[in-house]
Amino acid sequence: MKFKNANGRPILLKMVEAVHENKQYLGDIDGLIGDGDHGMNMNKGFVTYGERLGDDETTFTEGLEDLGMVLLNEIGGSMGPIYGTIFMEMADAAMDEEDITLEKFGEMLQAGLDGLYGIVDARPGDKTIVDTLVPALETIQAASAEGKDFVTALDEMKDAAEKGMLSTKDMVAKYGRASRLGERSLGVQDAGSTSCCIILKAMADGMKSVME
Amino acid sequence: MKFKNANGRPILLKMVEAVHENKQYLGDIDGLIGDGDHGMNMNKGFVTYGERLGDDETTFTEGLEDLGMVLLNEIGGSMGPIYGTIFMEMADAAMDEEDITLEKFGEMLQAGLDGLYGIVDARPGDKTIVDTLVPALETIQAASAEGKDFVTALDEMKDAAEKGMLSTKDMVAKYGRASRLGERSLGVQDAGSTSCCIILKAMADGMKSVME
Amino acid sequence: MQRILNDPDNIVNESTAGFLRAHPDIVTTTANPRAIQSVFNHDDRVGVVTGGGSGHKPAFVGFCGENLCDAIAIGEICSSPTAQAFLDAFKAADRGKGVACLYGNYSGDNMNVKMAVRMAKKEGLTVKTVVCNDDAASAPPEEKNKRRGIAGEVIMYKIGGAAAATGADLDEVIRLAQKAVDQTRSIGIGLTPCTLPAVGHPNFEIKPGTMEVGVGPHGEPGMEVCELETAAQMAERMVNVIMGDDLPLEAGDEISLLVNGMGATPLNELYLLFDEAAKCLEEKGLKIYKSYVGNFLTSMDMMGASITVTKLDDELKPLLDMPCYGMGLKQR
Amino acid sequence: MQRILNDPDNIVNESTAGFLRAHPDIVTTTANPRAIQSVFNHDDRVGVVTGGGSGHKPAFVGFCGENLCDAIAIGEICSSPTAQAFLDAFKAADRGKGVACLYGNYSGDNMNVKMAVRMAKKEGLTVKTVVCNDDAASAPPEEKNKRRGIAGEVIMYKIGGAAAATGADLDEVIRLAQKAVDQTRSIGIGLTPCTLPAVGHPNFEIKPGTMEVGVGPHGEPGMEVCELETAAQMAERMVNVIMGDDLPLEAGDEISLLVNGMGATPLNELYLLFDEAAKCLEEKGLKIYKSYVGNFLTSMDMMGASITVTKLDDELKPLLDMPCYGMGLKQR
Ligand SMILES: Nc1ncnc2c1ncn2[C@@H]1O[C@H](COP(=O)(O)OP(=O)(O)O)[C@@H](O)[C@H]1O
Ligand SMILES: Nc1ncnc2c1ncn2[C@@H]1O[C@H](COP(=O)(O)OP(=O)(O)O)[C@@H](O)[C@H]1O
Ligand SMILES: [Mg+2]
Ligand SMILES: [Mg+2]
Ligand SMILES: [Mg+2]
Ligand SMILES: [Mg+2]
Repeated sequence: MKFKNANGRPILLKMVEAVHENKQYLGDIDGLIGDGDHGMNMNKGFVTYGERLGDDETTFTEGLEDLGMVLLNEIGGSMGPIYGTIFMEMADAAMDEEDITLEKFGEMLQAGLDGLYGIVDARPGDKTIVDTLVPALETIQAASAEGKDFVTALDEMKDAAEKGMLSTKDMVAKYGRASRLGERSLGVQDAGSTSCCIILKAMADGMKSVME
Repeated sequence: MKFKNANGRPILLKMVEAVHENKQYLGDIDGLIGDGDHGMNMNKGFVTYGERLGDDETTFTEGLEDLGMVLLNEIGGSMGPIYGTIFMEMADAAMDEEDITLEKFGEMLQAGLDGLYGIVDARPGDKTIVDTLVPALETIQAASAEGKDFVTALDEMKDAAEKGMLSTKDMVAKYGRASRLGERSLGVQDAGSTSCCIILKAMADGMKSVME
Repeated sequence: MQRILNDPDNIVNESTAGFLRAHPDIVTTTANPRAIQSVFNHDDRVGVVTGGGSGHKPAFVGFCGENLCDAIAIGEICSSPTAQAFLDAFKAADRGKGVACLYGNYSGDNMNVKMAVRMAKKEGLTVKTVVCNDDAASAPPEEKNKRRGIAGEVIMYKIGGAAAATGADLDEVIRLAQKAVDQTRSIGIGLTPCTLPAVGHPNFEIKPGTMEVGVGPHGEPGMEVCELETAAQMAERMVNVIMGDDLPLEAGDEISLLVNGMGATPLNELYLLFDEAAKCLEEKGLKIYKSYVGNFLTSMDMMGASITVTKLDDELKPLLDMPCYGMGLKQR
Repeated sequence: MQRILNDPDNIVNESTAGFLRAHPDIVTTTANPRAIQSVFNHDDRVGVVTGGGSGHKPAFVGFCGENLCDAIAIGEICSSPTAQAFLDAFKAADRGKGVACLYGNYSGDNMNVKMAVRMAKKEGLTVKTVVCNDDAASAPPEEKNKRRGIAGEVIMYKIGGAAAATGADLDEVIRLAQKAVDQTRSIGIGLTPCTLPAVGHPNFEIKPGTMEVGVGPHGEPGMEVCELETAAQMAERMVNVIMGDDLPLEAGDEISLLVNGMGATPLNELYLLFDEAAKCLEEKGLKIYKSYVGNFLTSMDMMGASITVTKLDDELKPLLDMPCYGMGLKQR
């Protein structure tokens, strides 16, 4: 199983939609232990990308590259470079591919995580995006190694991302605003890990919709 | 009846004591519709005068002149020039007198009020010092015209000052901080009229103690 | 009260000490601890003096400096300086050419200045005064003598100080400072009250969700209390009061626009208000020749801002343009 | 929330517009609305750039000016500028002699600057960076790379801008700005939280009656929360942290002392704190060569203050003394 890189548009649109629909929710979660702007920040970047895309077609990798550039150049803060880097590195890892296979997708996620690790100090357990991204990546890699089919792997990734996201509830924030609260950040889910889960799930659903 | 101008010390000391004892009270009253500093302002001036006087003797008029100068030169604000002017004008009106008679005291108070009117726009009914000073002055002048004795006149003045002070409860403040409150200043006694009453009563008691 | 204090009754002495220590290149002491003077000695100039209660920093000590005021009388928090402090400031500023005392219209200051001028006269010193009454919100034009002086005082000091720097004589300095006042209108909007350190709780009330149009720097009552508006609406409202006052302002007129923060309003918001006010004024055809934005005459921790419009002409423009150097106003 | 606003999400655009309109003698636009540049074109100098989130005015735009920074990247409220904004600021500042990017140590700024430097390199532009980490309260000396940049950034801009003005090359400007950072220690005390306009309620909590020692400009956690102290005690506590850090400060050393207000603390109180801190430092034999008191790097309506001590020498002193002209720092 695989999908055509050329069929990127529905995947990117799903991601834009998902962020847009969850703007309020992400803001509310960030409000509990952060400053409440995560939904606004993410929405601004994703919607801007969606508007720029307009009615155009795009490959999946071009789309990730463009989305990453928009985030990097328009939303600033930490989210711009963090998601910008993840998406741009994912794109780089498969830019010339005609088809995206499960194995390739695993490489893309790995590149995204490597890029992220290049710019942030956060690691698993620090209550950030990393806690969603790492289990998602590991699940894809394991499924790929075990020869599972792409759709099954994506469904498993969605579950893993969700578990990862939920696991941040039991963590103490070490980076970002929430780190101010120390132990008091326990019990609340991390906003960045939530947006990351929402984005990965939308990406998976988009990929499934063009799977061949 | 009269008293020797040379016997000023006990009179001035009574005034200093009275203000000092009522520091808190004056502050509290000012706090209701003003900024709560009237006790502090007045106490600072009067106590400074008391310290400067030390163990020295003073005539009543010299004492008033010196007290007025201290207020004018040390406490600033409105109280410095207002009480400074009242006391200095009172002193001027009897500076060369050996004895202070009831008539003379009436002239002194009139001079004090005239001086005050030269620097403030407030008139009776505006919820200020004027509302204590005017009835006190009128009572002394009436007693003098009617040939009453000095001590009786002073007792009547004390009552008149108190009535004047209490009458400010039913007035709406037009000057000073309390004017901000408009109608809401109704029901509360004016701080300046209160200090004026306390000072006039102490002055009267002091004068009675040296009356011949 | 979350503030940086030792003894609230000693705050004026302590902060004056800090001010003198921080700016020895601009200010120095006089014999009176409640009067300071600038270090710039220009022997051939009229002396310029101001003064007022403390708690309005940079006013008034921040306007002591080169081509600004030569000496400042310092009062207690929100309380006029003593007559003696004014007198000592006059003496420090006097270079034998007389002194222009430029101050704001508050009853305490009026009384103390009046007494100080009388005392100065006895000592052979000529002092003339200009009373700033730029606050268009504090009384109708017919009762201009009741109007408070607010941030327009900064323009008065700037013009008066510059006039003295040109070598003008006392009458000319007074004429020009008075002209600056006559050509200036201000209005403020208060958003929160302020807290006097010695009192410890807010001095008066401004209900959240409301704003007080025309509030004075000590919480003196304004024109009206209304619901909190957007910056654009506030600007329009303030510009309308100024344009509706008795100072003729017509399309093509050149003005200066000063936006003053009351102390605790973030600078971002002052720039935002400045932008809105400037747009309103330009829509009416006025030309903004010079702009000032910042905290000039504050009320401790009060939130809110005022705008000040001065109608300029060929006489005032070079005076406004003249370089100056005080802690509260530096211009080159 | 009692503030002067239109659309809270548009405050940065609006207040930047006001800033540009108010100070055409100092700053002007670039092609990117989130980067501004100074009007002073010195073709033979290294370009100096900074940038950061908004809500800290005068920082960062106020330090754009003559002998200060040449261009500034502007972020959203309390959020780093984009890499693109930094890149466009680099381009505006570059005169063919390279660009020194002097900024504060926050993770967002680090990431965006890093990306911008990479992008600049691709376009053939040389950019070197200095990261200010003066906040001694934000991590122990062994973990200096974790320390925040706070008001010491002002000293870094001053020295970096002055170094560029002497005609020094990029490496020399970087060396001197880095030296300024290395010789500088700061610590702040927070008394109240601040409110982000788009959020509408305080961002974090500081209980009345307590103070947070070492709080960051966005409410980052400090060293400890303790009971509110007198100004003298606060000053002593802050001086002790600075003197106890790894920068050797000995009797006879010359220093600059900067007291920075966090936004809503009355200026009176900053001078009072300055006086207390100066006394503490002088008791330890240090000589205060230069003083700065005011609001330089604020956190909107936060109350509190920080002190910044820089150890000077014959290389830094003339650079600190050099005249400069920006909205947030004017010196002659
Ligand atoms: N230094 C960091 N490293 C990794 N993730 C971070 C870091 N700082 C913040 N995050 C992530 O960003 C999320 C908050 O993003 P957002 O609210 O958009 O930005 P901000 O914290 O500037 O308001 C946090 O929930 C966390 O997952
Ligand atoms: N303009 C004025 N004319 C007459 N009396 C005044 C005026 N202003 C204030 N007062 C009097 O002063 C009193 C308040 O004095 P005080 O509290 O010492 O000064 P402040 O009002 O400056 O705090 C008022 O109660 C009133 O009687
Ligand atoms: Mg944020
Ligand atoms: Mg956030
Ligand atoms: Mg008072
Ligand atoms: Mg009072």
